[in-house]
Amino acid sequence: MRGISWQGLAVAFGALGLLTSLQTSDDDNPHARAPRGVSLVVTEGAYLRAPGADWFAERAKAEPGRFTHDATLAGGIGGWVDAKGEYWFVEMEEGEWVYNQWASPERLTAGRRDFVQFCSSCHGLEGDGYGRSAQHLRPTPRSFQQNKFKFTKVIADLPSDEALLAVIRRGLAGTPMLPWDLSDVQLLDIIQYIKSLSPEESGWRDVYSQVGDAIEVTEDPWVDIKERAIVRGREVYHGAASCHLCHPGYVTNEELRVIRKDPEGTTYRENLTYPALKDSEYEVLGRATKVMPPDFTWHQLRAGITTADLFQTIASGIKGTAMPQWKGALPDEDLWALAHYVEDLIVSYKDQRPERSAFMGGLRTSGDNR
Amino acid sequence: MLGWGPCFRHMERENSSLSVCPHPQESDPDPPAMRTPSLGRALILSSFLLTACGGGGDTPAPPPGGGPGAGPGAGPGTQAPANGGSGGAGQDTAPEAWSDGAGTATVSGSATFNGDAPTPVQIAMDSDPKCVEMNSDGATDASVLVGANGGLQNVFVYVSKGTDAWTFTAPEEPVVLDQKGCNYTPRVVGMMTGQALRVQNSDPTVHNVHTYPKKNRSSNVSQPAGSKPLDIEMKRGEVLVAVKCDMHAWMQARVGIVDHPFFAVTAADGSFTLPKLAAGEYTISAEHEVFGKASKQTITIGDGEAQSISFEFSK
Amino acid sequence: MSSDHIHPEPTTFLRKHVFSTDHKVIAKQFLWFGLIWLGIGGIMAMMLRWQLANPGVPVPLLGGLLFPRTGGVIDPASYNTLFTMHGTIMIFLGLTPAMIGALGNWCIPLMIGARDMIFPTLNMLSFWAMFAGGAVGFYSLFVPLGATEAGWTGYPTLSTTVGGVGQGETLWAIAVFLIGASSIMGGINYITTVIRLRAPGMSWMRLPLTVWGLFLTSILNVLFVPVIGSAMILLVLDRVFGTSFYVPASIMSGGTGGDPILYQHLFWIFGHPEVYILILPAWGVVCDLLSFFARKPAFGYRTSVGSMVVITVLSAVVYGHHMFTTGLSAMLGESFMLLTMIISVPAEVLFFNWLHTLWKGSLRLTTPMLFAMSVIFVFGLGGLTGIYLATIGTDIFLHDTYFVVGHFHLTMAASALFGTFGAVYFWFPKMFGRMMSEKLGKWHFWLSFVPLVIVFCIMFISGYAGMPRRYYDHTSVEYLRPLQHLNVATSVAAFLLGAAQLIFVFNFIKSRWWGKPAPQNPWDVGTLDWTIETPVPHYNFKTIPVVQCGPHEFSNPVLGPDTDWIYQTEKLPD
Amino acid sequence: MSMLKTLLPSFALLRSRWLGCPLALMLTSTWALAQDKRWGPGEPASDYGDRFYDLFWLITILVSVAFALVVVLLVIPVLRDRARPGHRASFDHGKSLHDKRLTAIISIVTFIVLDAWVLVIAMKDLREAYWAIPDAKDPQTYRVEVLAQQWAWNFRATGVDGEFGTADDILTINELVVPLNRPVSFNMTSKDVIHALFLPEMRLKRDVNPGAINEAWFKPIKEGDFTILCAELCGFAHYQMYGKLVVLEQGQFNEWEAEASRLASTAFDADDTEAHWAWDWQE
Repeated sequence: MRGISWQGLAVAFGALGLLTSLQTSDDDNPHARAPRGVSLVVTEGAYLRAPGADWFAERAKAEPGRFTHDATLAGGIGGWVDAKGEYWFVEMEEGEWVYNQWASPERLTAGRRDFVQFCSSCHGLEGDGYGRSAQHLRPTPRSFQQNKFKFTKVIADLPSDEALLAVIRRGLAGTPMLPWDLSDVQLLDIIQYIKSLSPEESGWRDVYSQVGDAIEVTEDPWVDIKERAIVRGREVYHGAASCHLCHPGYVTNEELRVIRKDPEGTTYRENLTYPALKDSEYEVLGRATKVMPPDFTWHQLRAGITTADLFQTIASGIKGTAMPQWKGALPDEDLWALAHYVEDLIVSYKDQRPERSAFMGGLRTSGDNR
Repeated sequence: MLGWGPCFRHMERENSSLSVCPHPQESDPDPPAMRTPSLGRALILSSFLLTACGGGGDTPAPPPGGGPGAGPGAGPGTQAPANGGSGGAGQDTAPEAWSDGAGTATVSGSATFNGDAPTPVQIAMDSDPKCVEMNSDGATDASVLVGANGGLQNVFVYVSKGTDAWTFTAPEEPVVLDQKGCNYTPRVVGMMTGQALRVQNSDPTVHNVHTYPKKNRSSNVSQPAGSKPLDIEMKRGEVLVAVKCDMHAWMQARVGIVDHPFFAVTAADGSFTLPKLAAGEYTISAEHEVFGKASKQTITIGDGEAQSISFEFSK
Repeated sequence: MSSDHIHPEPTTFLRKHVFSTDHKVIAKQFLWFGLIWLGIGGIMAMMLRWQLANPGVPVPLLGGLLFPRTGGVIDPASYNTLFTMHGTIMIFLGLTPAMIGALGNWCIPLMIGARDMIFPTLNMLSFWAMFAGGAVGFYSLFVPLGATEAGWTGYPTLSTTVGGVGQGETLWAIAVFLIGASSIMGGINYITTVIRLRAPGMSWMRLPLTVWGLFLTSILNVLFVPVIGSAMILLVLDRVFGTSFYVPASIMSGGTGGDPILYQHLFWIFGHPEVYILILPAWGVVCDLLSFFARKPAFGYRTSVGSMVVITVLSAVVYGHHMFTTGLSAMLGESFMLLTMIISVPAEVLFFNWLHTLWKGSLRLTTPMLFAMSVIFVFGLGGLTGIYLATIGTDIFLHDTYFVVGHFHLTMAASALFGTFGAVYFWFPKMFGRMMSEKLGKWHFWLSFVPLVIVFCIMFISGYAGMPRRYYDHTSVEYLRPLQHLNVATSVAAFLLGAAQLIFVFNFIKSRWWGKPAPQNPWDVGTLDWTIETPVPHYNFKTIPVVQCGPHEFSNPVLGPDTDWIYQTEKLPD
Repeated sequence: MSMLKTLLPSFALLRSRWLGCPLALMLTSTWALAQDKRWGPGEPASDYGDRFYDLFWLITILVSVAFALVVVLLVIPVLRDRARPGHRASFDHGKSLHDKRLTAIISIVTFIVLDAWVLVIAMKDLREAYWAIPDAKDPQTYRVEVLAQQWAWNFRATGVDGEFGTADDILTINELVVPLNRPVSFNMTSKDVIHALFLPEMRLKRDVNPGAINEAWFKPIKEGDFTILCAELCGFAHYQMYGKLVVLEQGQFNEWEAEASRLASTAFDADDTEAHWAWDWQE
């Protein structure tokens, strides 16, 4: 050690310390945290909740060699066995058997790397939603520690890999969430990683979570009678479903009274033709953000504007927001009618400025509308 | 070369099973994931390991080979893996089933509000004429109800510590939360984990039932007039889960979920009773939807005794 | 003073061929190193063109190997890595060693009559620093998250941790720093050698123009490469130690902290001279080759030298034209525009001299001559299109479009590359003692020249039509979709250009070992390097020659009708 | 097309499995795309857009003449002065006063014709158009704050009250609506990396730097939908950072602005302070 100049070392370290103190890391702002000490390796695998037996039955048709049903499993309950060893049927509590998916450390590492490379600028290096590009951004990018996803179109608590994949592939229109040009392998690895970000006992690490696919697109009963669907949809929208409580009402006060069969002289909410700001479960910087239900003639819908997309979104609801699940609450044909009606609103008035101002202006100046 | 890039100063991550480069094994002998024992996790791990590995490795690896025959339930005994199966090790004795006759002690008391009772705010229900109709004499905000002598109504009082020695069976019958007159009745309810919360719509209008839990899964389902009642399950204890109807923004309820039957909601005068407690030491907590938690009370009670405690809330 | 500059001939293999201090061995090392990297960079270019022509289609042959996770498709991040590393490799690891390292090391001592570089060990270090830079750069391709994706310009804040936390960018900066160190070492060596070791009688105005080009390049290297070195150090500090030289706070919290524009200034203070660093040796070579093969003295030797000197001086003060859209003040913008326009005057003089050299010559259209003449063509095309980019009015639209890509490829890439090819074909006989095949050389020339002009001329069209550069997939934007046919055409031509280089590789390797043995002076040229035997002995010159005349005394009537050239060591007859 | 065909080395390649398919794909896509192909940037839609067009083609003519001259002077010796028996090059070092004068004259003439001419026009353009930022106090000026991020454009307009940082500010992502025939003035900054606002039809391009505010402006003279692109490498999704610019005639624009303002105030959450990112307008 004699050859080392200790003074020199001290000066060098002093200079390093000085340099490090030069930084303007703004630690109060979670968006501007200095991205250092970022690990790109995941050393532990994760067991993540998988969808139920129905899903396996479907998958078994696609991959017959891989999934086999074993009736003797679980003391006679019977379960699916995955030859690849990715999915496992295990007893979580006495008598309660669930499917789990094993994400290996290698797979999570691959997903982590792609996540850091592709997703972290908005969703944050640790998936908490505090990326640098996410500051001031509304709607906020998802925090993957919250395990809620708006537009996956599933009814279950959590979306399946396929449902998440569809969202990432499609992107969310009108937001910086792009349609991603990545391979399925990459995206599925990223998805496993995102799922593994669930805190203990929540999300995909929660034994009670139900995982499901996007809601099935049932047969459209109005396929040849669209006009009737639109009329019916208009009635449901302003009647049984009362969509106008949050979304704008697209009728005059008098028309609404007729649809709702209310007595003469009934009045409705102020600004009936405007949406109303609603609470959501999505938190940023420790407080819940609010979301605005879209005006279909004005705002861009995030998850597609085909009739099937609209049906799925209405039926499944939008997780974490005021938009409830309608499947089961209304018959499917009404949901389809609603989808047709909303699609008609979009096609007729969105970005059709003269038509829209004539339509909405007509509603607003009809005299009986406050 | 690999070690010196962004790893120069690394941040420790809390609550994560991801390790930090470059020496995860040495620097973190007790991974955070293992510090909080989780029943579910322990079961997963042990069932995997007992069936497939037959022993513990250094890392919880998936069952090697993953052959179709490697289903669970085949192996003998529970063999905890070297570092993965310590989940249940924290508990000394297994809890035994609670029998109703075991407890004879009673804790009663009251919740009071210090300060002037807030003036009730009028709710504007005019977005839905049906609601206006049902509340023709006007509706006021019922989040804070202060009774005589400052007694605070709708405080959820429950035993937060001291019942670990027993397991309890949830009652079969659900707790009913009714949507009536565009309000939830009762406004605050308590229930046991595993018990169903039955939400019914007695109104001629549509509501949506939106729960805002933190530990349980949230749900949001619409309930048009005349719909069937809706059963919501909460599998984890969580005190004061908000239930809201987003369509009628004033409609709110709170649900307290605990894993035992020792809870109560204060009456109009702020009083409550927790009967049938066994002798022992308990911590009793109280929470109000607006004023939050009151300071906890710890009591020691003997068989057949009756004790009285009080909680104070202020703005 | 210079005559006894001798070091003993090495005996071990290691000292002879690996850690050699002999300028000739180092020149060959640089040449092989540069050619291999040019090949790697070229393959990257082919993959880029593949992606642009067929977005999302798996790359044939290489795809499955290089991008297994995407099934052979180049994903957007890899695409960015590819064009970033293509630029870095071509400039720093391809052209710099092949042009400056190899050519400089070979030509300077031999053409000025010296026995070696003045600092042989520094010379060796220069190569190995370059090698280390190349190794680090290559290694950066394989670290997690891959190599840099911030473009060869590496603009912060994209190149800081704001843009990506992978180590590739850090390694890239270190690689550029090392290569810069190599260039500085080489530069110091070249300058000192030219000043101190010129043979007796080799006055400044008797230097071959190749040496002038290399000398001026070295001056630029020594002056401006340290600037990018410092820029890279700051970048590494920002990335590794968390300083914020380049990372500002957001404007909503006052915009304090670092300044990303600082880097742009530093980078382009180096970056614009870098263009001339690469092109000046090529110009020198072209001046010489035109004269050699037109059998005519280089027209206006003094004005050529003067022009190159003026360009060297001006190159430092025009860099702002790279930053017209970054937010320069109007005064700065106009000043840089004016200065940039002024730099075209010396370039015009050079063109005038080149064309005049050819006029009424006796042209021998050998492969080196063809490449030299093609430099006039491609540099003419590239230089003239520079006027669009020097003019802010047109630059506002053309900036960062394919117009720029076409422009700088023609000026700095194609010109320097064709200059290098010309030089390689020309000095190959002296270097390796064998002739390169002229037939294959001409095939190589025509199959390179025509597709090259097509490739970059289409880029002018697509740039004018508004196609931004560094786009992974132009068909994603409606506005750009009708331009895809241009991309496809460019790519077809680019593949031809790439395939043509295989001819060169074949010719080079075949001639190196199995070529026709070269005579001592196959080109009838009088410079000092051709006065010595082939292969060149360790000490180059048994006795240091005495220079009696200039390098370009071709077709001098005093030589009589039988010969049209004379060695520089010979005295012109009266 | 015929050019492409001649460029193909051999149709034998088409038969090989590896090269054949992609080559066929390229040819067919070329043919397909040729249906709506474009060779230029399209008609300008801003009042200074013609200046780019005029200057570009002026330079093109000048440059073409110069380049043609170079090629001719290059080709003539190749055709005429090839080495052949009995032919000897003329001996000329170019040192005479005549040669020096010629060099000087040609340099000066080309500088004046090629450079100075263009320079004068360009400076005039800069002062009169590109960098003549309109007065923000003029009510005619439509002001837009641009906040770029990876990989989207956030736009903020004042709304009907004419002030930034109020509830009725119109916030849009990747879509900008501006009035026809009124100067549109930008204040731009970035959250993360450097971007560049590129409106090709408007002939506008300006970098958007983090930590500083850049200004730019244009005056749309055509109604319709136009393109917003990013022209500075900003990460791997650079190519997806595009948006739509909508130019509306004043009447329609007023209607749009009133409605957008109204909806913006509905969506305004006063407590969510982090979402309010406006800054004081800088000139």
